[in-house]
Amino acid sequence: MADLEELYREIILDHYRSPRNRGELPVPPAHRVEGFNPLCGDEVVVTLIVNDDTVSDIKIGGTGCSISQASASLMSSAVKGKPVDEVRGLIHTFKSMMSVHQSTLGDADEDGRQIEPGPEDPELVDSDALGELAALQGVVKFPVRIKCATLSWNALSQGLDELS
Amino acid sequence: MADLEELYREIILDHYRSPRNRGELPVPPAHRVEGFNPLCGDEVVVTLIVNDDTVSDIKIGGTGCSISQASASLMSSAVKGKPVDEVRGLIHTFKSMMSVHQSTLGDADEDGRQIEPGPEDPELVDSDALGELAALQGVVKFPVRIKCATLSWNALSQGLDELS
Amino acid sequence: MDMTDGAMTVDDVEVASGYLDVEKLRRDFPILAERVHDRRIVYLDSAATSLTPRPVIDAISKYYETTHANVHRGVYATAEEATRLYEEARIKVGRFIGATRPGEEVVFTKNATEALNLIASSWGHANLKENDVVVLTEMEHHSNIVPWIMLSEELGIELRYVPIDGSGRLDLSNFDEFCDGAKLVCVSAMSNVLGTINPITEMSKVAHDHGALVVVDGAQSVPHLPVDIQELGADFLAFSGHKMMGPTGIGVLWANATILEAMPPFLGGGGMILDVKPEKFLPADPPDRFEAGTPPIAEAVGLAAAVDYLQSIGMGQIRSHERSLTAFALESIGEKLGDDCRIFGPPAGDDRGGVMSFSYRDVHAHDIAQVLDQYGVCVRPGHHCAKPLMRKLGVAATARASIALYNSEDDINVLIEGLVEAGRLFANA
Amino acid sequence: MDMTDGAMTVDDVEVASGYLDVEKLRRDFPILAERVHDRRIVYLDSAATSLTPRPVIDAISKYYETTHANVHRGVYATAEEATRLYEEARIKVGRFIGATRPGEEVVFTKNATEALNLIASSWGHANLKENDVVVLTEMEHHSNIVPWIMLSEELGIELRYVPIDGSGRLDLSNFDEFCDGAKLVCVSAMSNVLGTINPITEMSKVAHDHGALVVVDGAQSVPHLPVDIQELGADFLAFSGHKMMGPTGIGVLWANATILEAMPPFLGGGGMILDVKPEKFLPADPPDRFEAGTPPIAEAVGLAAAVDYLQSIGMGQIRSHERSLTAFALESIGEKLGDDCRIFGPPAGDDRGGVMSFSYRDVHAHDIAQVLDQYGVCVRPGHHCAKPLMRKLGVAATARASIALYNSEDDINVLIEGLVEAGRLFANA
Ligand SMILES: Cc1ncc(COP(=O)(O)O)c(C=O)c1O
Ligand SMILES: Cc1ncc(COP(=O)(O)O)c(C=O)c1O
Repeated sequence: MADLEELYREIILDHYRSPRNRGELPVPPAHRVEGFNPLCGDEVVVTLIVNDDTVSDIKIGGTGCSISQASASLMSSAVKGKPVDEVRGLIHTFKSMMSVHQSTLGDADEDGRQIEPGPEDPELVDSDALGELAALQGVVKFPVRIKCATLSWNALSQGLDELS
Repeated sequence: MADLEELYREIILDHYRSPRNRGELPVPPAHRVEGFNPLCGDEVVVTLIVNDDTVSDIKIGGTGCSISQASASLMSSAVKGKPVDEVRGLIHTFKSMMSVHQSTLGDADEDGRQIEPGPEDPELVDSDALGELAALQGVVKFPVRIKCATLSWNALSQGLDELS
Repeated sequence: MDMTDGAMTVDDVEVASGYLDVEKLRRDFPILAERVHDRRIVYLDSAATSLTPRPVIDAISKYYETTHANVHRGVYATAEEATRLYEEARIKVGRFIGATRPGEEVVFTKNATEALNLIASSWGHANLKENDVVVLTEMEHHSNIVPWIMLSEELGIELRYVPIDGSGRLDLSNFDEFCDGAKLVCVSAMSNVLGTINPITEMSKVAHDHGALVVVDGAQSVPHLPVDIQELGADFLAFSGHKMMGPTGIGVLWANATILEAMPPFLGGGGMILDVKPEKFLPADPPDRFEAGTPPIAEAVGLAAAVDYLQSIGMGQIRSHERSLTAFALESIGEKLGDDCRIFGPPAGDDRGGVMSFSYRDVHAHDIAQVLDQYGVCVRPGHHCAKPLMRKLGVAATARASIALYNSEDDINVLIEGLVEAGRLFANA
Repeated sequence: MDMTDGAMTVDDVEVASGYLDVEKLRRDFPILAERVHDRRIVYLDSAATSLTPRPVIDAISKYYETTHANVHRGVYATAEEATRLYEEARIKVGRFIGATRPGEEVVFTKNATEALNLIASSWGHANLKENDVVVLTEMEHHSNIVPWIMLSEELGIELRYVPIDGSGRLDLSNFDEFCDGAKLVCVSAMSNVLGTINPITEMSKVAHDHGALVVVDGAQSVPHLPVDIQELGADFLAFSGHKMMGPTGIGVLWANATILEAMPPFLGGGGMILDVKPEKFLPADPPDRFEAGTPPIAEAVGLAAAVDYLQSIGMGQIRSHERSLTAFALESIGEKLGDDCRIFGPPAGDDRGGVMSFSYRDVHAHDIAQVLDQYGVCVRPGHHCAKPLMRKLGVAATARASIALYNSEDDINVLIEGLVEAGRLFANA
């Protein structure tokens, strides 16, 4: 069960059991985005406040599997209080990590759809920048679960786009 | 080419080259029926006059392959001047001949559709009653051509139904 | 077991014989010799698609190797043979479900979903108008819901959903009222989530009394139960090849010949016409009328081989095996996992098929399936294309284990082993 | 031939190399080892369906033997692998025709006919209203006519047919006027009767100038010519697996992503939704939106293998081979049979593919095909699903010989031998 332990690292289970920044911020002043995984019915609700180009607050609602919940919780911790530019960089780095290994076709994202070419060499994904998020690296070995991991990130990305 | 010679017997080629009762009878007094083979575009036009329960006159129009043309010509010769009852019997005998051998499933007609059970034993088809028509027996070895052979017969059968 | 006892009824044989010889049957399925994560495959996802036995795979290969040609219009030898095989498949499939005029009543589609859409589009447009009522049930698959929603958006028809009760059965206490003024009743013969086998024969009677026609979604029943459309009294039956050990890419619509004859075309194109002029066309008779374009020829050949395979075992025997194994599974899970595992649907019995959806503690279905995969166990997490039913059950997703003739008690034991591990891993989660 | 001459252009190579190594290629097609009427099979019916090479047959078998599972929702190993294979096939097929976003733009259907119906039904309903104009051509296949007639009967749109000239080419002299006020132009890239290769690139430009979108029926072109949708400038392209050495039961619709994104669903059911409530549903994004129900999974795997096979030979090489063989056939028939044989369509050349329809004396096409069958020669008699074209040509049916990469000059010689015998048999007929 080595693979399984790599997927369900302790830090992931911890975030699943005790999600950080759980709940919804009042709208307004917060901005609200919903994410949706049609395959399994997972839903995520991201509410966030951007002040002075900084993600000053964020909360996560919705339901889902351990991977989608832990990823959302980890995300919220990673981006809270960070400048929007840095958050966008993090989103890119995270999504690159989620797409580097999995496709034999090289340039398809979690849906097998094509994406903008990311770093071709896994080494180029700066894991240092990811911090705790690197714990989600095990997910790329489980292609079906990549959608779970990226669900909240796509919602966040959409939210930032809508706000800018 | 033995099979081919069985299919294209001299009598068939003769009726194809010199079709009997060719043309259309004026309507009225004649009754007119069209037959249609959607697979190859063959068309037959049967015009007939029934007097005193007898097919007193019949003519054949339309275009088609040697088998459909020869079968129509042979049919016209066989039924002209015959009582309707006898003609119906001939239609049944002819169609039985066309369906006995060909289907592994035993009770499907030329479309693979089910039909009323006919004589199960080929011997029961009375070839004597068929006369010259027996020349068409070779057709059953060529299932696709059975539709060509039965085209005019189906039209005649429909015509008799409409008249009665 | 005394097979010489001439007094045994079919029911006796089923109960007495109990299980099929699974060890022997498993050898017919090449995929079961594969290993995943260094374990044997425990395939419990037959409700999604069944595994494919050797004779079906071989029939498809042999077709391409010796016969392949387009059907219906060829005069040459292989084209004649391809046509014969294709039409023979139609008749075989029709007889399998008790059709009396299989050559006219069986339409090959691409899957069960297309068959249901064909009914909604062709029959629906010709027979339904604003405010007409179509009755569905709360346990329908999206494929027997969405076509009707699309039609209701277009025509303004009313959809009524027969509710389910606490046991996962249809609540038919006022089915009569549901049918009042209804033109059509659409119901699954067996639920792909709850395993419930619905009383189609009784429902058809009521529906017909109200002048409504009956559409039966047989996607789950045809592969697992003896199905006889005469007995069901249905007007339409839809099912899929890939769930009954046949190939993907083929489905079946059976409909009563008189009804089919009166229906307008569905898709237009080659093969479904009598004549075409620039501004109008003349449709062919059924079933050709509903088969536009080159049909799934190799798939029909494979499906015929699947029917032969199922019949060589016997649908009664298959049902008996699966009923026994379902009873074993429900009992074992209850014994070993207790209240931690909530299984949806009715208890084992005559109206319960081998589809078992469950939740386990509050481990998410996705995580259950992931852990089980490590044990070689194939179950499906999700909404199983039945979101209205999920909402009714109050869950976002379930894990679903579904059995077929190649499953044994061993498989259920491995399933339970895996569930225990999932529980351990997510303890206190 | 001097392959070291670095200055050769692609055209030189094609012309210089001329034929493919047919003897070698024929070994890839098991059916060609069969014998009928004690003769080898001379397969000249590839326009109806192509023969299937070993790698495609094996890919399908292997899929069922090692991987088969339903796609999209499974977490376990084989389901992941099946999903990967299915999506990989989509991307491979898309790249084969030059799609830039294959993962979004390629929809798998059951055949080319369904792809064309999908456009008519989904795009048509959303974009066409009474008196809108759809332009077709006189050489279209029923599959690119009947869906539009059905739509015209429903919506009251006007259909205009671009005529053909005496050589069997489109008469485009006033194509500009035809496009005036048109919303859509639907044209076959290559005629399945005349072999005419139409100037799609030029036609697309004119159509677009008039604000019309362009639907290309690629059923005959994609299997036999290098096709690049960027170059064609088309908005939609439809084709079939079984005509390009792939399996039956699968077709392809390619459409520009922006256009596809704006189109409403076609069939409803599992797999094409984001959410379903009893009274309404939310469709998924393309391509899922247009793939209701379990898709043709094994068929997609087989089609990917077919694309690999074609690409391993090279579409340019294939076209070159077929062009040479077509030229040989037209010349030989002319030489040996003279005016007795009337061949429809343009002379050999850049705008002529390997489909040859002919009439021979006044021997009926059915009889020609029957006699040829005795020589092992497979040709197709009939209207070839193009009745409006037949009427224009003034014939009820033609016999059609159509070639592919496995055909050689020998095959044409046997064809001619058979025709001479038919002439003898029906002398004075
Ligand atoms: C030009 C053309 N269009 C469309 C079709 C329809 O293809 P299918 O029958 O595979 O749907 C064909 C083949 O029959 C064709 O030749
Ligand atoms: C009850 C039921 N109906 C319909 C379907 C649809 O079948 P298919 O996906 O083969 O069209 C399924 C299977 O997914 C099912 O379980």
